[in-house]
Amino acid sequence: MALPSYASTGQRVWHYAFRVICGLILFYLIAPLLVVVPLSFNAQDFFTFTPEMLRLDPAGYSLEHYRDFFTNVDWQGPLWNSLAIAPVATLLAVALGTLAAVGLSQSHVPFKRAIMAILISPMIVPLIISAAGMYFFYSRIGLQGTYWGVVLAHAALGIPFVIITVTATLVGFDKSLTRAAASLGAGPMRTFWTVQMPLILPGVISGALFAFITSFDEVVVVMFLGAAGQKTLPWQMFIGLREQISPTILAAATVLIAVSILLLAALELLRRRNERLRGLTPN
Amino acid sequence: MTITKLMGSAALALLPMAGAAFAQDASAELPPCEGCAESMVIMSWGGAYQNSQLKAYVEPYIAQTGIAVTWDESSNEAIAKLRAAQEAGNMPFDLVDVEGPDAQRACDEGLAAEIDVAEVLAPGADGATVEDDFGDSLINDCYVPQIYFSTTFGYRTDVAEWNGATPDDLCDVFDTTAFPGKRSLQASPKKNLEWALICDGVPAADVYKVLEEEGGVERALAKLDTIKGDVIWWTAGAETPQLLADKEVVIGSTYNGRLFSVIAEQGQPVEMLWDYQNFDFDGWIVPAGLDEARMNRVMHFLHFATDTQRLADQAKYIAYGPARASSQPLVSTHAELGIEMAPFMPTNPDNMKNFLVNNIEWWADHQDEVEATFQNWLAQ
Amino acid sequence: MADATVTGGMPAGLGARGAAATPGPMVAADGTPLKASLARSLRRQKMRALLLIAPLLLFIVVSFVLPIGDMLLRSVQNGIVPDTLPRTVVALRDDPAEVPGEAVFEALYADLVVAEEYKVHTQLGSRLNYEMGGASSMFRGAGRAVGRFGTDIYAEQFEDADPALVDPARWAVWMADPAVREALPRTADAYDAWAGFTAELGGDDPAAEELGDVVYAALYRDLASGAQAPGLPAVDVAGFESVSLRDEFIADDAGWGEPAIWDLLRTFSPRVTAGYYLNAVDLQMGPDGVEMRPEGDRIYLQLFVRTMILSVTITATCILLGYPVAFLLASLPMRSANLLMILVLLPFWTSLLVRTSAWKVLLQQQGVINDLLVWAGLIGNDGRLALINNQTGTIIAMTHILLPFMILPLYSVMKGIPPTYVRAAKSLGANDWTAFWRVYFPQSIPGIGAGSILVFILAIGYYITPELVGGTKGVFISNRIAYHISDSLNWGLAAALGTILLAVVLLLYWAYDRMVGIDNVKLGG
Amino acid sequence: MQPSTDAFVQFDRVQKSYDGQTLVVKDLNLSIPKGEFLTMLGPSGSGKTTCLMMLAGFETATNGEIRLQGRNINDVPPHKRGIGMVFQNYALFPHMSVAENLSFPLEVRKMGQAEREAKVKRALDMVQMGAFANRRPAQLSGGQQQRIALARALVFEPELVLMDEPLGALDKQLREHMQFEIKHIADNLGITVVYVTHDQTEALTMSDRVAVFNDGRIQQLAPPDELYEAPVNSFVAQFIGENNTMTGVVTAMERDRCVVRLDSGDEIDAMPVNVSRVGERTKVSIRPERVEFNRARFQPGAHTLRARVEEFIYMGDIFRTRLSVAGNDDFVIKTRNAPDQTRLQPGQEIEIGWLPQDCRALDAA
Repeated sequence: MALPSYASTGQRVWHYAFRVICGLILFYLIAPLLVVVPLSFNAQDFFTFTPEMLRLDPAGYSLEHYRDFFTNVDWQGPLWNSLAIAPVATLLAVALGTLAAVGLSQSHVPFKRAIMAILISPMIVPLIISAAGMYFFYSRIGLQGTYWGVVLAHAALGIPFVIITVTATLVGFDKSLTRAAASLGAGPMRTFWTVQMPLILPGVISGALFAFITSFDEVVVVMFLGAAGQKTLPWQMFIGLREQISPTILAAATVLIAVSILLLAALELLRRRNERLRGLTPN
Repeated sequence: MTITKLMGSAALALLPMAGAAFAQDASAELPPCEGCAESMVIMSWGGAYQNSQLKAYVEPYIAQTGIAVTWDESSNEAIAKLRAAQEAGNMPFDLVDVEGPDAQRACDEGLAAEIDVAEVLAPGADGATVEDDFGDSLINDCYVPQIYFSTTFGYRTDVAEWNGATPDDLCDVFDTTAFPGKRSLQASPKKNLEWALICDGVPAADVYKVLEEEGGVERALAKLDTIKGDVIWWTAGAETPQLLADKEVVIGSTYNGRLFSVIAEQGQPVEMLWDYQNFDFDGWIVPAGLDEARMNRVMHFLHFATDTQRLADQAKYIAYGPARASSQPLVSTHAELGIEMAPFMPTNPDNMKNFLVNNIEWWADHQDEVEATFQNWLAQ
Repeated sequence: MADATVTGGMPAGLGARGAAATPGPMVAADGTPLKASLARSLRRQKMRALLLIAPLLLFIVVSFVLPIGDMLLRSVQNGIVPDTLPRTVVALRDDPAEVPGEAVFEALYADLVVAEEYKVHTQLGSRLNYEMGGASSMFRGAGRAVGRFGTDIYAEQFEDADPALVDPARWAVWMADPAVREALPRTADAYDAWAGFTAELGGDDPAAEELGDVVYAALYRDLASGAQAPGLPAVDVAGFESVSLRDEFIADDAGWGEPAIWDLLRTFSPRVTAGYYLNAVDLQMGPDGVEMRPEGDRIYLQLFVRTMILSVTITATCILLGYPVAFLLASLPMRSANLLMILVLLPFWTSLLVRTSAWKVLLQQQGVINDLLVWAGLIGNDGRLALINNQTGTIIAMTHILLPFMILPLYSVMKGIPPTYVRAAKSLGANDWTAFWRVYFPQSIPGIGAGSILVFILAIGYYITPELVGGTKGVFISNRIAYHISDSLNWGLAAALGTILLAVVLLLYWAYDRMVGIDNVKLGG
Repeated sequence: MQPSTDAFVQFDRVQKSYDGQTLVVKDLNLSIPKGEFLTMLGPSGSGKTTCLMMLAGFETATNGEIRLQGRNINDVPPHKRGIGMVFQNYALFPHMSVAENLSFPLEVRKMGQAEREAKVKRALDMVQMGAFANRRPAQLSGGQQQRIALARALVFEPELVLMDEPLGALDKQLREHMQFEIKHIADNLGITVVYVTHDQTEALTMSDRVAVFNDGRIQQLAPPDELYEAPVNSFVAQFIGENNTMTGVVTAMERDRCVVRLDSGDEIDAMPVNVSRVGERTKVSIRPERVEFNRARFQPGAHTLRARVEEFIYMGDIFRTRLSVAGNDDFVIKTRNAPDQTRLQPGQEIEIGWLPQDCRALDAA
């Protein structure tokens, strides 16, 4: 993209205009996050930048909403609920998803395409439809309003991500490595744990992160399936936006952004590690 | 009918602790609850209202009994939640806070258990019987009223375009020439239709009669059509206060207690327009089919939470009138701000020059069809 | 197989039988046994693969596919009329009159007495109200009224005729006698229903409780039609004062005397109905077959169209904004591209609600964007733009939320276009634009296709964001589905709308699978 | 060198199909005696790798039996076969160090640590890689990785080692070097090796016997010299070494001699290899180095044909001359570069000759 020395004026103008346009689009992508963070330090109870804040007057800022977030039962309850639901749903999704992805990566799988389509469908079917269907069905079987109902639903929603990431890793996986392990005398279980698993681990972890964030960020299904005892953080935020309009949700939002950045960093590290390992595999 | 009586006594059979122990003076020590569940899930409205419940009697109750209370803020969707739970055969809620019409529906549909209030609730502190003390608010056999509230308007006091005029007539809401700017109204036919008819020239006493006539609802909607383009529709009570504070709207309807928060607690430049405030009740229903331990706990709690003093206490946190006559003399100042609550109470004579009372039975009967028509109108 | 002998002449090492050159017994020339033996040798592999997949497949089927199937069922299920009014439905079959006669009203009376006890008549009213405004209040009213109908006169007259006829204990004996039951079918049916709810709801012994009026009304009808019951005291009911239930119903609500409600009951008597689907596309079942709904009730086609238009608009905006960014990312060196990629991935990874709430703050009239525009002098303070609670709000916020889903597939396709093509074009004399448009752009179209379908699929089913920023004009069909589930409780219609939406999405999903392949979905870096 | 007669590995009527339509391996019968170095040679798609994979257990035979030391191993999973294997791309575990890679099969066999270390060291020393024990595979060059892969396949002392084109990824010089090294190690350890390659030089250099695969069958199984000198069909003749072919019809037939009339009309003598009767079409095959043009050197009884020189190529150790013979423009002869060797000029008319036994009449395919 470097501008060559023979570029005409028009090319130069376009070159920079293009970058400005891209800059604006990227700004559009990131702007909401830039607004939420400062506003979460608002000393007032409304979603507006006060004149004090704009003057950078310290009086306009406070940690009040963070205090509320970290002490109020209304927020701590949902936070803990989210932390109780997401990891279990993730674990379920990863365990079943990885197993199935390994199965799908084998050479002779009958109805592979159909199975794949079914396994990916929770990602494609609109959430409201999934939520409606689960709401009706789980009501019939007594799972509506229970912890396990929400966990099952979230696991189902997270599974496509696990399948996709793990399958992608397995596509790049050199099958002769498992054959080598077998030829050296390792049984299928041992081969899986000592050779295959360490190598597809980045894919598994990245699938797990996706599954986790899916559950941690999910609001539609949990609102239909959950009862008060399963109120999660996004649900509370939705209530915060709809019912209470309390700026504490901005503090919660900022905390969640921080979590996202951490997860993103983790994913990037994994990607690099994965690339290094891949690069190392001779081919 | 005999059946009803049979059922009434059947419900009571589930309440071994009802009766004698409860007929005592409410101010006495809370009697122990034998055979009671150790936790409760309460469905309510969230926000300032839920907070007033928490402060006035849930926290004191927890302090005395040590039980665990979980809140669910889905009273907006109470009927749907109850239906789903009933279908699932798994009732997660012990106590549900609903408005009058929903209570009527829940009772009609068998979603709510019938309660013999005279047995379960404490008599008034002034010795009045439960029936006398609650009076008209006892709208059906399932309902334990807590408060009456009104739905009314708040407006910003700093709208330049109004040139110093302030809306003091309900119909100013419909007058976008004199009072330009966005309005917020509830995305529900209730109250809006009544107001629209009044401003279309129908006497307040005839509103429900006209609504029931052929073309009555359409007439009200036609009146609403005149401001439809200027309306932001809300579904939660907190939206109008936020919209007013954000200057997104200049006038908006909401529950009077929410406006109290904006004006008194948040100090926003907002005033209230009380003309034709619309009264309604809010109170408890108990889901049908709870097991004995849970039912015992709920009844124990209701006895405590609806006595004269607790209901008066609730009014210290939010500007709603206690449903008991005996509580009203005890309402005084705001618990934290020390503000005199009376001027913010819907029952204050100054605020009651014109008012409507929500016709619960009419709405319970007609909500299905009117709601469908209204939502279709809204979606177009 | 004769040429199998080529190896036959070889000296050392070959198995002795190799020389015999007989073909393997299992393999016939037609190839069928070959398939069979192949299948056998593959069976274990297949079983192992399937065993690995089975737990998840089972899990998804139970936790996800069955619920969706359940929803499909609900969209046609209509058990509520025959379940709540079983006697009326049967009686109506024999009465073709526009407004049926006394027999149907008697059946309706018995049904409603029972339904009122179980408190299910209001649900039926709500259900029928979806089809005909006013049905709900008719059923609620009738439910309250059946207890006040003048049927109490029968009990008094029977008691006057013979006190034994109002003795519950004797009734219990009579009703256990098949001969009596056969002679008095209506009475037996009414007694069973009454005894059922007396025991079930009240927990009482029917043999010790005063009988309901509904039983005596049925007895009167049985006896009036000439039935002779062995064992019962003989009563001549000819002189009895009787009450017309038809008149009672019509007195309670004139609607019962009009054909509309009866048409409706006949239409919805079957257990399976297309009514919800008709409703979902603004049609209804009229007396003359399918017809459009009244003007004011037609909203779903409009909503589907709006959902489509908004989704297309959002997809187009995503292409417009996503293409330059993906192009820049694909053409920058790895290190800087990765850095910029974080700006794309960060919002992707940030809670949907966080982003939506941010847009609420940004877009309102006194919000940041309007403030900036006023400050920049682009608009006057009184001309602030309405950017939220309308379609603009929905488009801005949803484009933001879905943009990464466009950028990521575009980027991965563009990354795969070797720079040599554009260089070749330029070396052949193309200017920058021609080289891009004729050479680069066509190769990036698969990325646009993949991204578009993905964005469109996700957009068409969105719920949360339109709900929060869309006002009334910027909402999608999903919001309507949610409304019918949690507010209007019209679950059948919600299921029908959901099924139609699902069909659209599955069609797109199928197209996506054709075009890109499901397993080629890329997720981030 | 002479393998013992009892079969160590035996393929008995083995067939393999992937799709149920076509056979990739058609009726394979093969016995490999203990200690033999057997190479499966063939073009890609000829079924040789499939055979190796079936022996290793990674593919299942659609039909037939594979026996190891007389025991049917069809249903023995790969990890219980105890067969060492060197993979085409080495398949070294990238997340383990060299020592860990080598230690892996020993750990699997629950060997004690001291014993493991000793064996790993011995194996590494054997391939002269003792200094690299702690490296990761990615830190090694291709040749080094190849040695590690070999060491890993041998470290648990299998009696049978399979090698699937193990030298394919190496450059020519390294490849030639490794060929000798592998051969020596195999000889020293006395192990049985089944080696798959598509490189005929490699096959001829290393093997005790070579099985030439084509179209799912063994075309010829023989020691390298016999394969080269006496190919049994035209495929083998063409696949192994360079070869001149001319097509014609058998006109006379004796026990070990026949006459073939070429399509150009010339008649030549040939040795009948797989022609059986007069009138059959045949392809005669003559090795370029068996053709002589120096009359003085014609062997007694040599058959002669007229030829025109088309092209002369100097190749260092040999001269390669393209001739036009009996209508065939691609007839090549090779002559050793010696001081007295004639360098033919294009356009020159010469006479060429060969011994009838060097001219083999093969199938016309």
